[in-house]
Formats: sequence, C-alpha cells, structure tokens
Amino acid sequence: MSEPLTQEPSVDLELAQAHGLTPEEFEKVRTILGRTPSFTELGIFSLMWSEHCSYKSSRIHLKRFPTTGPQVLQGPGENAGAIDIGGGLAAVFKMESHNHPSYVEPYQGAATGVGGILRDIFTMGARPIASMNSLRFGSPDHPRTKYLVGGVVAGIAGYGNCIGIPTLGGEVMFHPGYDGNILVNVMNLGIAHAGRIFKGQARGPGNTVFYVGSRTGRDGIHGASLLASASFEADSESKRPTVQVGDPFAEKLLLEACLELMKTDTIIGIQDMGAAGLTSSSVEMAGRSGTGIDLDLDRVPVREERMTPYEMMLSESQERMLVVVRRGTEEKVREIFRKWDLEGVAVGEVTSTGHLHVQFKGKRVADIPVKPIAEGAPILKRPVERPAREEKDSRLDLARIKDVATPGKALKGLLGSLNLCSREWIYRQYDHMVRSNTIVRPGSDAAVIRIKGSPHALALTTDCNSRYCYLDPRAGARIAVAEASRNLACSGAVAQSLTDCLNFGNPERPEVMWQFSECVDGIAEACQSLEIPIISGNVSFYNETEGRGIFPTPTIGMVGIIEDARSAMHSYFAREGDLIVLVGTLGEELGGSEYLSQAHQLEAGAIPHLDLAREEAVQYACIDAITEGLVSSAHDCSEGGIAVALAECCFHPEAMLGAEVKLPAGKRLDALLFGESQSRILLSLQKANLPKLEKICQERDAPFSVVGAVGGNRLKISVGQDAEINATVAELRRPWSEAFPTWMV
Amino acid sequence: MKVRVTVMVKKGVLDPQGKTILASLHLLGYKEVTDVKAGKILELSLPKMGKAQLEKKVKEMCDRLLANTVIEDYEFEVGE
Amino acid sequence: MKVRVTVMVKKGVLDPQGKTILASLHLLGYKEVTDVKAGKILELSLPKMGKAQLEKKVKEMCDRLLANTVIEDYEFEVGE
Amino acid sequence: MKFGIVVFPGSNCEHDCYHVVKHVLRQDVSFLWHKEKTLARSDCVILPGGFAHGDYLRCGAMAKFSPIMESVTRFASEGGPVVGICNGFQILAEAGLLPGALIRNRTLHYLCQDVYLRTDSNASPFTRKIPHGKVLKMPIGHGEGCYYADAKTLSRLEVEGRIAFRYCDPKGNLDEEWNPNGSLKSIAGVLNERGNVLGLMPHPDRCAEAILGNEDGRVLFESVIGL
Ligand SMILES: Nc1ncnc2c1ncn2[C@@H]1O[C@H](COP(=O)(O)OP(=O)(O)O)[C@@H](O)[C@H]1O
Ligand SMILES: [Mg+2]
Repeated sequence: MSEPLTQEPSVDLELAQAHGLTPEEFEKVRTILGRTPSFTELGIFSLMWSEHCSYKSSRIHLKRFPTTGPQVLQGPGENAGAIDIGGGLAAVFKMESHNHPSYVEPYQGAATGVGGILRDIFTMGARPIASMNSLRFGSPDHPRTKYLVGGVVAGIAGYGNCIGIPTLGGEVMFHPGYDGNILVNVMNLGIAHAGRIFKGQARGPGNTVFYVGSRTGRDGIHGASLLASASFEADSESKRPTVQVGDPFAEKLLLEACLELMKTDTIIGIQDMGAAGLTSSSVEMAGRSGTGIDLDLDRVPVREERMTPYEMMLSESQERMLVVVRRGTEEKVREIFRKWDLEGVAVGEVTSTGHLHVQFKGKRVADIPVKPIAEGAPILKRPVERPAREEKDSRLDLARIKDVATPGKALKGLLGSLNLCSREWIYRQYDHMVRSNTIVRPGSDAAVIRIKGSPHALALTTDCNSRYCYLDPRAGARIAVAEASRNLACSGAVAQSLTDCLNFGNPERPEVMWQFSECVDGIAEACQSLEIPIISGNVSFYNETEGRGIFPTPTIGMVGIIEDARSAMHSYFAREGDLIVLVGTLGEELGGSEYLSQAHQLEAGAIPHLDLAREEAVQYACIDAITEGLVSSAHDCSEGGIAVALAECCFHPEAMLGAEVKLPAGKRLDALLFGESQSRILLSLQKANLPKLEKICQERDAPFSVVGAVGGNRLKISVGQDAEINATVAELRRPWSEAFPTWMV
Repeated sequence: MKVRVTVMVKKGVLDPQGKTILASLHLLGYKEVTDVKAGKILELSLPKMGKAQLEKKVKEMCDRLLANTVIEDYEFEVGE
Repeated sequence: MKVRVTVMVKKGVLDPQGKTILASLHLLGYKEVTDVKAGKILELSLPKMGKAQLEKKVKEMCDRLLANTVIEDYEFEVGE
Repeated sequence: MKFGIVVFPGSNCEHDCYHVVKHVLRQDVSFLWHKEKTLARSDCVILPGGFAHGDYLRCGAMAKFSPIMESVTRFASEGGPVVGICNGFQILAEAGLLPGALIRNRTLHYLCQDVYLRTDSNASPFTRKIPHGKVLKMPIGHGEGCYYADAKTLSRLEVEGRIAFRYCDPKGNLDEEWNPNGSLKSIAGVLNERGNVLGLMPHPDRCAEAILGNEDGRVLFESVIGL
C-alpha cells in the first residue's frame, strides 16, 4: 500500500461515522484491513455495508421467504430472478424502489428508477418487454403532491417511452402518511433463453474487466449510503446537489449493445453499475466467484475533470455496466460498443488474489480483501416490538357509525375519489403498446402480453393495500399476495412467481421492524399456501421524515401464465344479456375499507378476513371458467367493494354497458355494498354457459351465486326489495374518468 | 416589457441532450466544436414596471415554476 | 470561444409549450404576464477563430441541424 | 416482396414492423443499420417508430444525416415506396422528403391511445386497397405528433389530394375533439408529390393481428405488397 493521496482527508472514527458506519463497523473494517482504511477504502466500505447494499437489517427476516419451485430458474441473489415459461424461454423480473430520489427530483428520480430496473433485467441476458409502476403519494391537498405526481409520471413516461419498453400498469394511492416520503416502485420483466442467463460473476483470473456505457461523472456520490441509512429531514433538499440525470437514449444503446454482445461467446459475467456503481459491481462479482479484481481508474472514461478515485468508485452515474470477458476476446467487445457509439474500455483484470486492488495515477489507492467486505457485512438483529397503537386502531364500533343513507351518492363519491378513479390520465402518457405484444391494456385487473413465438401469454400486476398493512401487517401482507394472484386469475392466468418491494420506515425503531417482520411472515404464509415462490425483490427502509414513517408498504409484483394467449380476459362487461355471477360470498366487512376512510375519516377496524384455501378455490374456478371459454369478463372486488367493482365492470372503454343486480339484504347497507371482503370475483357470461360454470365451482368448492344481468345503460343495484343504486353508467363514469385530470390541472 | 429567462443544466449535472448534439455535430464534420450545452429560453411579456419590482417577480416565477433549481440554473435579462 | 444559439418558434407557428407555461403562470397568480414564448438555447464551445469564419460556420450548423426553419427562427451571439 | 427496415440508434419499433412483415404477412425482410449505405435490394423501405438519437434537439433532426438516408432519398426519388411511421414520419419531414413538421402535442403530454382515421387518399402504394373515406382504428404513441405546415403548403396538400389520413370520430366526421394532438386540418398522414412516400403518426404495425384485438393496420402493408 503506497501513501494515500495527499489531498484525501485522513480517516478517523468521526469521518467513518459521517459515512454511516457505526464504531463497531469501523473497528471491523480496521480488523479486516489490519490498518486504518484510506479515504477511498472508507467510501467503498460505507457503500458495501450500507443498508441498501448489505440488507443488514432485513436479511435475517428475508430468509423466511419461500424461493423455490420447479419453475424457478434463478431465485434471489442475482440482479433479477428468472422462471421457466416453457418453449425454452425464461421470464426475468424484479422490482426496485426509487423513493428518495423521486421526492427530491420527481422527473429524474423516477426516470433513473426505470433505467436502473431495466439494467437489472438486461444484465441477465433478457430483453425487457414490460414495465409496471406502483406509486404512493401524500395527501391530494399537500402543496407538493401535484408537482410530484406530474414529475414522477412524466419521468417514468420519458424514460420508458424513449427506450421503447411498454409500461403496462401499476397502482397509485394517495395518503397523508406519504406526504414527506413518496414511493416510486418500478418493476420490469424481460424474456431470455432459459439456457442463456447471464450472471454477475468474475471467474477466471486473467480475464478482462470492461467498463461499458456512459462516462462517469460526480453523480449521486453518497446517494446509496446516505439515503439508505439516514432518515429524511425537512432541509434535506438543500444538501443534495448531485441528482442523477437519466439518459434513456444512452441506455437504449447500452441495452442493444449488451444483447448483441451476449450473442457472442465473450462474456463471463456482467453486472450493472447502479447505486454504488463501480464499487458494488466489482466487489459483488468477485465476491460471488471467489476471485479478486484489479482496477485501473486512469482508464475509466470520465466526463468531468479532476475526478478523484473516491469519486470514481462512489459515483452513481447511470447507464453503465461492468463486464468480465474471456481473455482474448477484447477486440470483439470493443467493436460492438464502437458500433453503438458507446464507451467500451478494458479497465482491469480478474485475479486470484482475492483482493480488490484499485490503481490510480500509478498508486494503489485501495486494497481490500473481497470476501470479508462482500460477505462480512454486519447482519443486524434489530429489536422488534409490537406497537401499542395497534390495539386502539383495531377497535371499531360500527354501532356508532351511521349506515349509508344515499348509496348512489356514496358510490359516485368513491368513484370520483383520487384513490379509486380511472388512472387513464397516467397510463395514457405511458407507451403501453410498443413491442406490439399488449393483449390486455392497462385498466383491467392485470395487464396481458403475448410472447411472440409462443402460444402462451404473460399476465402482470402489482398490488398492496398499505392501509391494511398498517392496521394488521401480517394479514395485510397476506392479502397483498392474494389480491395480486386474484388479479392475475381474472385475466385467466395462473400465478407463477412474484417479486416484492418492501417499503418501510426507520428500521432502528422496534415497531417498524415489527411491521417488517410481520409483513414478511404474511407474504411467506400466502406464498406457501398459494405455492407462489419469490424470486427477487428489494427493501427500502428509512422512508421517514421527522419521525413520521409511511404506512408499511410491501408492494407485490406478480407474474402469471395464460396457457392460450387467445383466452386472455379483461374486466369489462361485453355482452348485453350476459348473467353476472359472484364467485365467492357477499361478506360485510367494513374494517380498514376505503369507504370508511372517505366517508367517515376512519382508518380502523379488523381488516377483511382471508381464508387462503377459499381464495385458491375462487381463483381456480375463475381460471378454469376463462380457460374453457365460458366467460365474457372477470373482475375482482377490492377497494370500494362490490358496488365499485360492478360500476368498473360497466366502464368498457369503447362501449359502456349497464347491469341490473339484486343482492340479498344484509345487516348493514354500507358493509354490503362497500365492504372489502376478500376472495370475490365477478364474472359475466352467457346464460347457456351457466351449468358448466356451476360444475366448475362445485368441483373447486367455490361458492357462487347469480347476482344479476348485463344490459341497458344504467347500473341498478337492489338490496332486498329496494333499489339502492340506480344511475346511468354515463353519470357514474363521469366523476370516475374526470377526477384525475381535473385534479391535475 | 420583455424578459428573457435562460435556464441551463447546472454544472456537473449530466446534459444528455447537449452530449448527443455534440456527437451529431462531430458526425457532420464540425469537429472543432468541443462542447455543447442545451438549455431553454422563455421570453415573457409583461407590462411596464419598476426594475426592482420586475426582478423580484421574475425571480419568484423562476424559483417556483420556470426552472427546476435542483438541477438547473437560471438567469434573466430585461429587454425593452 | 462560446457561441450562444437561440432558437425560437416562428411567428404564427403554434407554441404549445409557451401557451401552457403562460396558463400555469396565471394559475400561480402572475396575471400580469401577457405572453410567453418558449425556445431553446445551445451553447457551443469552439476554439478561437476569425469572426467571419465563425459566423459562417455557426450559420451552417444552424441551417443544417440546430434549427428547423420550417417552424423555427434562430439567432446567435458570440461570447468570449 | 422484400422490405427493408431502417434502424437508427434509438429506433424502437423496428421489431414490431419486422414481425408484421415477416411473420404476419410472410414477406422477405431485413434490417438496415443506419450507418449502412445501401438498401440491400429492398422493394419497400420502412422507417419505424422510436426515438432516433433520443429525439434530442428535435425529433428526427439528427437521423436525417445518417448515411442510409442518402439511399432512401434516392430510392424515393425513383418512385420506390417509403413509409415513415411515427418517428419515421418525423424523420421524413425533417429530411424534407415530406412537407411540414411535427411539433409537441397541444397538451404537451405523450399520448398512447386508439384514434380513428379517415382515409382521404388512396392514391398511394400504401393506401390503394383502402376504400376512400374508410375509417380505420389505430393506436398512436407520441409526444410530438401535431402536424404543422404553413397555409400555402396545407392548401396545396389538400388540392393535390396528398392528405392520406385525418383524425376523425368513429363515423368519419372531422371533429377537433377527436383530434388528439392538435394537428392542423386534423392531419395524421401525408404523401409526397409523387405519392410514393407516406408519413403517418399512427401505428399500423401495432394493429395488424387478431390477437392484438385490431387488424385495421394490416391493409397498409397488404396494399404495398399487392395482396
Ligand atoms: N401508476 C399506474 N400506471 C399505470 N397503470 C396504472 C397505474 N395505477 C393504476 N393503473 C391501472 O389502473 C387499473 C386500476 O388499478 P387498481 O385500482 O390498482 O387495480 P386493482 O384494484 O385491480 O389492483 C389497473 O389496470 C392498473 O394497472
Ligand atoms: Mg383488481
């Protein structure tokens, strides 16, 4: 080890703490190195051991996830997971968060979030073909909300549209709990040849390490470590001059160049340089392969003058990859990147030293044993404690709440609320048709894409009711999985696997860790029961501002397969005279509902009960009925209950159709119409198909009842003898379709 | 009165547009161009008012709407 | 040397961006703004050269690439 | 028939066009990388949608200088059929192969949705199989699709029957409400003087198969093939 660069600050505990390391962690660094780290080394350790890279708070919990299954080709641990989808093809997918950056600069934050998840996918050798986005914003009245919504949506559109990957759906929710911490979760799915999946590895000493893509600047230095380890304070905006700016055009070239390179036999391993850039890509690749890497920073393409080794190792500049290629194939690699007008520079070599050696201007500026830094990150067992608050919120005395007096008005109110209204204002800005695969467009329960050259189609959805997760994290997380899978079932797809994005507050708070742990268990239980393995995911902690954390939000992104693409189903009534069937039972559970929150400003009560066996029966009955070609539409009941679900069924984008529905009287009208009981799907079908459906439901042990018929231009819902809702579809649709654009103006 | 507001990407922040235009100029043979920065210009028309008042107002508009001060710098110039 | 090329929408051509910004300014309460025109600015860096030569070159770049004269006008200014 | 699909850096609908031509219509087809100089004996050239050069500066501004464009221009001047879809239209306009320009949508938003088009000219290889006045449903996906040309050019286009498609309501009536981007005269597609070069913002390549729920775009390809 030569002398540290003179201009670099000398390292002590204080500086280490400023980098987010605890005194114990700093001691551990010194033990590993046998000396005090240089400034550059300190930066490298702080990144690798940040929450973002090391998962130090979450790791012990994530072990409880079921991650295996016959379809799983690649589980968690690589850049993304992969499943077998038949015909020699694999679906590669993952979800990522870009919450803090999107709050600071919504357009670029969301855009670079898309860019990052895309690299995770094509790094595996898959061509990305579908994106989803799950968003949470603060109160609609908060002065920053509109600006954030506009910026985030434009950023996702700007990046995704330019690179030519359709954004097919997602979810949006508004709640004051997200005022200071919005959530921007983006998911991507790509298709690869099952036998040609690439990994982030650096095998074979003597092989060459290539830097490809855009040049390195001083972007987001300290982003990953600081953002992921320190909570957000009100004045944080001023502290952040280095926002990353995305360049979707550069990424498009990088994508095409990498896919072209992957057709040659040059690649040993490849990994994107996301947050923690050159540092995490080199350390992780060498770590997985038990090798070392020598890097020569003088060869790293930079776009700014006088960049220091510290800056180069920590930069989060976008649209870059690290590729290890077989020795002797360097010229082929250069040629491909030249064709695409991108940087493609050999910056190092794989070694057998087991060390990361970083060279700059003839001096060695870092010398770190790879294994201890890659695997020796602290694993924390943070205290977990159930908060007292839960007791109070779970009590809900319905006797003190007046039943709904004018259900028609209440329905219009719900349909015209920002949480339930049409999302067309958003998805119209997303190119959701490019690549010409889209069979079911955004607007239905799940989006469906065909796979060219295969008879199958894929269905995608993202779901999470975070109010449920706040009231009861374990049960809420279970419902998130069940609902996602139910949404897939409504398109005719059998759920195959999921990815998750676990968004939580400060893990140093025992009650946040309790929420986290409960949610993990809830997800695991539902996955076990429904046999849906988890193949990838992401954890985002510290979504907290001035002591106020978000609702626990474990977003689920799920992928299913439809055997015959032609049977893909949407959620709109399609034929006059069709019968409407409810698979599942009516239920009257009002706790935690959107209705209670909107009509009574109450976020309380027991959330709906979920019986996973019943759930499975209902879903499979729906899938069977769709597969056999019996139904004209399928829609699940979620937020807003059966009344909102029925209204949504009437809103066919091209031809609205009404319905007449009769429900038996229950205990309370509001609970019957707007309660959110689980495991319910509304089907519409021709009368002649009813016996067949009956048989399916009996075989599957799924309760069902005929509740009405499609037709006319009104939605009429009677309960017992009384017509409780009777409105034209047009008059219901107006508030639903106009709420978002009107609010955004 | 006319006010010309110029908004440019902050130093050090990536300017993908400028970068790409530079590459195109090189392709067209204008190799002597060494850098391109892209920005926007907004020409506002306002009624006559005092300079101090005008400057205060325009600055406010820039901070609130016309520029994104997280990644952009702005300047403005008052014309006739 | 730096050259600042300003590209503005031609008179008579639709300028949806200017129009939208004007509407937003009005929403924010800046009712006194009567018009907004949106344009682009491109700052080129070039080595020192004679003024005539420079102007000829930049004009050529504008005509060929930097502006579309069907919809845009341009002007440029040479700085230090 | 052999199709050539030009691929610019940033094109992103080249695979969609390829799929339609090759797998739906079973024609010969090859990609033409923009740095190439020849058209590989193509009988018809397609400039696909996308964001050539990121659409930085102006859509299509830089693509017009790609080496392949010289051959495309020559091919067009010899009467060869050339169609530019979406970004391809923007490139043809920038290159001067078609009149006018495409500017930002009047809402400033990117729009991805279905539109209705009235066929106003079937005097081109791409529209000759479409009955005059026929209404087609097609998706659009663009942020800068508002057609602009000066008054003289517009009236010339009209007089010479060079407006191929206009945005309309489902029955074929011109109506500003059904003009998604603010295009002058509701113009969605135009022809060059000779009628062999077509530019249009909507995507026939996204609606040429039953599985996608809409086959209205197919007739454009069938027209040029002569099926
Ligand atoms: N951010 C978004 N981007 C694109 N599409 C969205 C977004 N949010 C919601 N959607 C679409 O709007 C429809 C309704 O969403 P949601 O109410 O969350 O559905 P569900 O309750 O069935 O999960 C879905 O098709 C969904 O994909
Ligand atoms: Mg649903």
